[in-house]
Amino acid sequence: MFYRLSGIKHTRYASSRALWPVTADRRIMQLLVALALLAPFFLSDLYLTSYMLPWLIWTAAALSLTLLMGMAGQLHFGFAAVLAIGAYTSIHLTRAGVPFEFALLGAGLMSAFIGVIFGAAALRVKGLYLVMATLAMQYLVEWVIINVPAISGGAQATLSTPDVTFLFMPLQSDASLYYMALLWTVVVTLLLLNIKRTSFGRALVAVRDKDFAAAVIGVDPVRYKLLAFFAASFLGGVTGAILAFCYYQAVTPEQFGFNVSIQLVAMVLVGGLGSVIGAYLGAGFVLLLPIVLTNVLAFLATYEWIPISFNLIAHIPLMVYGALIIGVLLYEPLGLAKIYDNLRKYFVVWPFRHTQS
Amino acid sequence: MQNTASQTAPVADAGQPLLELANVEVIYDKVFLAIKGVSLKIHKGQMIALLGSNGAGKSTTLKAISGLLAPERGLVTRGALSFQGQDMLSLSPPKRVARGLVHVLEGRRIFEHLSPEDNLLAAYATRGSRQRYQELKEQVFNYFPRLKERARSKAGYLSGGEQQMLAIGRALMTEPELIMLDEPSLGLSPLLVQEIFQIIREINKEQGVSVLLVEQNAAAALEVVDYAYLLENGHVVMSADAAVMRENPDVQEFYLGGSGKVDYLNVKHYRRRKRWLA
Amino acid sequence: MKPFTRWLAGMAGAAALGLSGTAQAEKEPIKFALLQDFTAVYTFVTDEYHQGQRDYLRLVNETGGIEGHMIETIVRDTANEPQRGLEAYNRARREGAVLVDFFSTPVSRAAVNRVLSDEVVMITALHGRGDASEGETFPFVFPMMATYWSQATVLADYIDQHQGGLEGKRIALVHIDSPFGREPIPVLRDLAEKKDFELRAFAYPSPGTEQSATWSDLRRYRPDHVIIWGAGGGQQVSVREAIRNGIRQENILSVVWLAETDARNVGGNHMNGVKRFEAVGTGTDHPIIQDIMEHVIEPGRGQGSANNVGTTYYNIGVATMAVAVEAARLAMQEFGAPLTGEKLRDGFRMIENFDARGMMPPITITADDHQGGGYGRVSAWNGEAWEPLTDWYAAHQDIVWEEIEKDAAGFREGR
Amino acid sequence: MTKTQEIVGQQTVLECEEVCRWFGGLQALKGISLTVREGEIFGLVGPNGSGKTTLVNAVTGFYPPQQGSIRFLGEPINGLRPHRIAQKGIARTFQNVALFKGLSVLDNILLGRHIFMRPSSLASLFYWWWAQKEEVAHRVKVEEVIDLLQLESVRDEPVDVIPLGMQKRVELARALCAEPRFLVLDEPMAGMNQEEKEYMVRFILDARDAMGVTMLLIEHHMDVVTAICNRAVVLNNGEKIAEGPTREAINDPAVVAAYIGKTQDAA
Amino acid sequence: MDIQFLIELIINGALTGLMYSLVALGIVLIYKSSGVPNLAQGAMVMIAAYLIWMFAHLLGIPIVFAILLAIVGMFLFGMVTERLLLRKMVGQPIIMVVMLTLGLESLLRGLGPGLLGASPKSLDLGLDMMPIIVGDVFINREYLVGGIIGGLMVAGALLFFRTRIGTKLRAVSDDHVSSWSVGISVERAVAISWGLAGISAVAAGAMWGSVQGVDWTLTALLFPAVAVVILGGLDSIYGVFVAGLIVGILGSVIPGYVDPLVGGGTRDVVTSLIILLTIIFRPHGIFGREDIERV
Repeated sequence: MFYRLSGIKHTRYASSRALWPVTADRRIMQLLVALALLAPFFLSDLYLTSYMLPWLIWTAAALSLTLLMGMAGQLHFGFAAVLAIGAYTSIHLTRAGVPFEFALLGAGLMSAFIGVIFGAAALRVKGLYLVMATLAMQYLVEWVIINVPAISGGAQATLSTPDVTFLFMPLQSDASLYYMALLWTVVVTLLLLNIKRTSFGRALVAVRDKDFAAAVIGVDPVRYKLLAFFAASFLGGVTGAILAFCYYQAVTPEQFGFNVSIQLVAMVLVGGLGSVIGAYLGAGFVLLLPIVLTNVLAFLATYEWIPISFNLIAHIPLMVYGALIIGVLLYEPLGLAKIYDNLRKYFVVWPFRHTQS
Repeated sequence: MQNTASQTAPVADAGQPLLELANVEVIYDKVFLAIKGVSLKIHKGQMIALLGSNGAGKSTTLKAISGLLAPERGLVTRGALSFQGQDMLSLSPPKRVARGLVHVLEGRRIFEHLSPEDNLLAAYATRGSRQRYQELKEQVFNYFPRLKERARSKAGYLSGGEQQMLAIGRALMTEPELIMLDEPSLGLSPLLVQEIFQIIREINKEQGVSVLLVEQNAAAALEVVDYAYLLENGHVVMSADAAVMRENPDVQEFYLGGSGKVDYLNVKHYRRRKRWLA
Repeated sequence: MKPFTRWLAGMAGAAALGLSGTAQAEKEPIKFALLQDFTAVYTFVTDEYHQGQRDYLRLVNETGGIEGHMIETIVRDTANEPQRGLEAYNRARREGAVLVDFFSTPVSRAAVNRVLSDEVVMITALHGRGDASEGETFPFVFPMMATYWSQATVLADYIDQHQGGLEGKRIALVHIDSPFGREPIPVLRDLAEKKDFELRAFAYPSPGTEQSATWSDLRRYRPDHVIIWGAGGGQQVSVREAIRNGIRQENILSVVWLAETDARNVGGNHMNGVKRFEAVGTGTDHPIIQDIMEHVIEPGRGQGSANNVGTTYYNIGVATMAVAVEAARLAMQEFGAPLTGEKLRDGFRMIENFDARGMMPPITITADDHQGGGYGRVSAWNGEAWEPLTDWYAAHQDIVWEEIEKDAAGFREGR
Repeated sequence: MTKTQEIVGQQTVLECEEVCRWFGGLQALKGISLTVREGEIFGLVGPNGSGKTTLVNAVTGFYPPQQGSIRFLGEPINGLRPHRIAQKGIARTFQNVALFKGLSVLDNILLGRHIFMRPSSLASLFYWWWAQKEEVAHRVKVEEVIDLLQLESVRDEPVDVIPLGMQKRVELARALCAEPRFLVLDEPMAGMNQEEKEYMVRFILDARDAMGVTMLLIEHHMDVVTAICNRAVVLNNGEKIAEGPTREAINDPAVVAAYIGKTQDAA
Repeated sequence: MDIQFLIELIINGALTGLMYSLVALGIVLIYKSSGVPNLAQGAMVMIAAYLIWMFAHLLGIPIVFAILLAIVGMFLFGMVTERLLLRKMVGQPIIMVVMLTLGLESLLRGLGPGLLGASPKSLDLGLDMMPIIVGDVFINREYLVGGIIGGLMVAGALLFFRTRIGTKLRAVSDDHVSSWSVGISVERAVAISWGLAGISAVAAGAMWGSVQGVDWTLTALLFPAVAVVILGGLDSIYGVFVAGLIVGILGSVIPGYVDPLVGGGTRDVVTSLIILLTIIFRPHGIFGREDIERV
């Protein structure tokens, strides 16, 4: 097969820590990047704008949350609020005439600063209690947005995104929006992959696994918990801005509701907690599965192949979605990423059955 | 002290053993082979030690017997386990307890938020009579008077030694035929270890309860037990009467610390190989 | 790698084909996309509303379609989620839908920019942006029935005309705490100034299933009239609480979202006398409903339970499609097939005094006015049905249009 | 013995004075004073619940003493948060191995270098221009420690699958990588058999010799304590009941009664 | 200040709060025995209400028997859920378990409205709608009945945990493996607590279904119930009672005075703040146990 481990040896410390030490993995990555770059040329606008684009942006959001939940171990059930802060900040900034590039930065910073307030709860509690605390904060942020017309945009509570350019590229055509989202997602992906192999990421993991043990080697747990919230919220804020400008093009509070927070958590978990590839798989699963199911069922219903009421048909995706989340968690608690990994290992040792690690 | 074991030791090898493990193999997580064909026997009234270094598979063996592998994704994949002549592998842990087989877990694991008294009540059979419960409770308090003093405080606030006593007392509430103790000495001072081992020995003699003791502290264990198995790497590498075991030069060197005559300051980085691995 | 890519592309293509394939009729069908919320916030209405739409379209198809063109529906659940709505919209647009009805305020709002640039007609009857009545700014969006502002003015005017005048009165607006709930406030404020009455708004948190604190406060305000402004489960709670707190039924007036179900849920005869704004006539006594009964329900081709026929939301659904079909018919007559979004828009703008054979107020849609006049009437629950108390009429459209212009200007600025 | 005595200098590394600590109404430390001198291995023994770990936790900042003072190299450190104390040069291991389960052995040990590194998420973003050099530089030091403690064979293993004895060694390696002046070992030999104990002693002595670390050792294995500790303090019930050169302290009658028990030979 | 207004707010708030306790009780029962925070409890309340509606209105069974049937049904449902889903999650991180219950919530939200109809149904328990009037204070009769039932359920649960089986349940809540090792059938104990949670869901479903109608919005009761649970302590049944009162009263009194000032519905803001402040200042709640942790 195309995987070959033999012949890969490291004579320098740097190369032993490369992102994709296995040649085949590197090839696959190159292929995927190429496909992503060429997507606007072979994908119809439906698949580009309704599938690829939201998938990429939600992946970036899931990756931001992965940094927090997976690496730093801080649970966050209010991440949609972080996205919302970024989205609203960027829109208000661009409307005030700030260039889009700086508006993105501003969105990230605003989210980061408010996100750190979320993190304050993490200094007191963890686990389930943190879930509840962030959930409550999500509600508060939502309430403020809805109840302050200056933020939400008056009686209609809708704000359209102004036309902007990014590095002299006007963000109007489907392709330009797509490339913007792709660029951001790639940046976030690289950041996460690298964080995993540098001291910052190790410190996060240390605080996650045993904060007292982290302290005795000089890692300040308080600082790193807050840094995790800061960094993740920054990424989340920029992602929120990208979501607003590249996808929705008009923001309303409902786009960042509690259910979106849950969906983001589901992406991270179903994909595989802490896994970068898992964020991609999880985002695809959570975002696209209900859509695909709805379409398949509607297609079947068109021909009246399923003799049940439309009410029931409409509810089936909800059931299947719930059942699949349960299924993934029960079957493979480490998520889709683990399933992928098993598959990969199978090919790595093919034609033999057992793996070494 | 030195002689108590050999005096009470010989329970005849004849007759059906109380507990018998034949070639038991345990795999964790479907990949990690923890014990590789362990066989051992315990007769009624015997007190037996299972010795070995860390990761040798002692705790796994106990868990295989009591059925507590499942929470750690462990599975008995081969071998047989019979208790009083009956197959145990198909039974759930509570059913095994009902048959008279109880396991005192490593690290004590008492119900921290319950009082010691409720700890005892919780372990008592659901359908048992009120009177029998009182009797058993008194018996436990007899062995461990310290528990009686603190019967109503929160068990989590007991000291390590008291918690160990409570864990053993709690096990006694199930009216066991065989009690399995996983590292009762862990983290306890030498004085307490001696005290607890003495009480275990008393229980063994007075109640006729068989005891299977898993210990790191081989020296202390070999003083009280009748017979011992030595586990290494998931295999039984040696089994003998405690006295025989104590005299074995390899055991002395590797597990008893050469009668305390090691010159730690001049320990070397390599050692000669053990005979049983040769 | 190559065969794999080709396989992948093939699979994707096949999936796309499979999902988009629809039956071919002899004459090219007209496609309406009903991409609605069947599972989340709007479940209280979608079922019946959607049933009415489908039954009416079936009736049209059974009786020859529009100039021989059948109407095909593209139906999806959006669960009130914008991203699912947008996907469904993009797909429907690709399949050639000329009209889309999300029946969900968040999704419609998220889609406004797109339908404007894609030139697809979006109908937003009784939901979405009220300022979309301004046809110049929103050429492809058609509220086509009274906006919430118009509803508020009609209700206030009813009090003014039939319940002893507004002057000096205390009017309480009890509303759900959301943009929708707050929508009537500016219009009522203007009216309060003009008509010299006192207005106080009471908000309760969504979804409005528990409102007791709000009503304890309200009772002490001693209002002469209470206007309740919510939707779904919160409405019947509001009615119950109002009655419990001693507000007489005839002094309770509601936004359009109060229906037979709510009367049932309030129970007994408690709701008798409660009034509501009505945009479309209720019951089966309308010729158009009779036709549906005859051609669709009796042959067993109805979409859902026959019991729903003639309910408030069913009839609203029928009315929306009646207007849409009328617009399509006009467009086809004027411009001929194939129907495009642009032609359909112009068709809508040709609608003049259309009243769905008496079931709804005669509406006239022009290039400027996509609301159709803002007509409605007030009806009261009599224990069994909604009984109209007035004729179709519109009130204080000047104030309404002020609001429409203001918000439409806001939209042009990006709000 | 001669060899160790040479190493002990006269400088005081750690000085505790009348350290008190209450938990609720319970006084866990009742005014403990002790002094650890440079280069020595200082034994801290006593029965369970006698306050050994509490004292160590006071020194390392987890439960700052409510009364009394703790000075490290002459500088007061009570009240400092644990990571600050760590940055000052005190490292420790834990009774129950406290490794980071999500990381490999190598990453665990690399974390020991944390106080010398400049972690930043921006550095991660620009890994190739920024972080890589740092990683490689510290890797060199880490490999030295790996060599010293003979951990090459498990370097890339996930830390939770290696045997406990190895885990304890990894923990020691992690502590040593911080190049501490003072190292607290909390029961490094708990749950070990004779063979593993001997290995551990060897590594402790090697580490002391190679890196010149002063150590505080909590241990129940009296044979080890008497063999390698220069001096010892015995705690019971939060009080100091004996102090002095190890053998003397342990053979103190009060100690025998409270802790060692009559039947066991202390040596 | 109008003192009667305050009294009315307090009384109706307290009763509402006790009705929240009905939902919260299920969460506590399950958490206590298995450490699972069941975020699907709101959905279970919804399913219970749908069941009662189905029996009473679809099949025409008298309401009392309909409720009894629903109790049997939900008890079984709880046991089966535990058996099929949660039992396999033993030992997984809490976040996985939380997600699982959220998946279950989604499943149930599809199941109930999908099979029985999404539009709101009315559930008539035969309670008089008109309030009890004392002076100028109006007391909501439905809330009064619901509050009393809430109080009774909590009292019943408290008594249950003093029995021998209750002691075993408490033991299970402490340590599963250890309970196993001394012969307590953890599975049965956890299954029983799920069954009991099912029963409390029926009580909640009946009361709330009667108040607000039966549809998916019943799942939204989870939010105030979570506030009750957090404030009272996740494993304290007594806490359910006291925190129910507090959440109810604060959620009524504060909005009663603040809403007119800010022009918005602040009740859920109060609820959020209760959750947040509890977690920051007393994470284990008023009565929850502080875990004994040692470094």
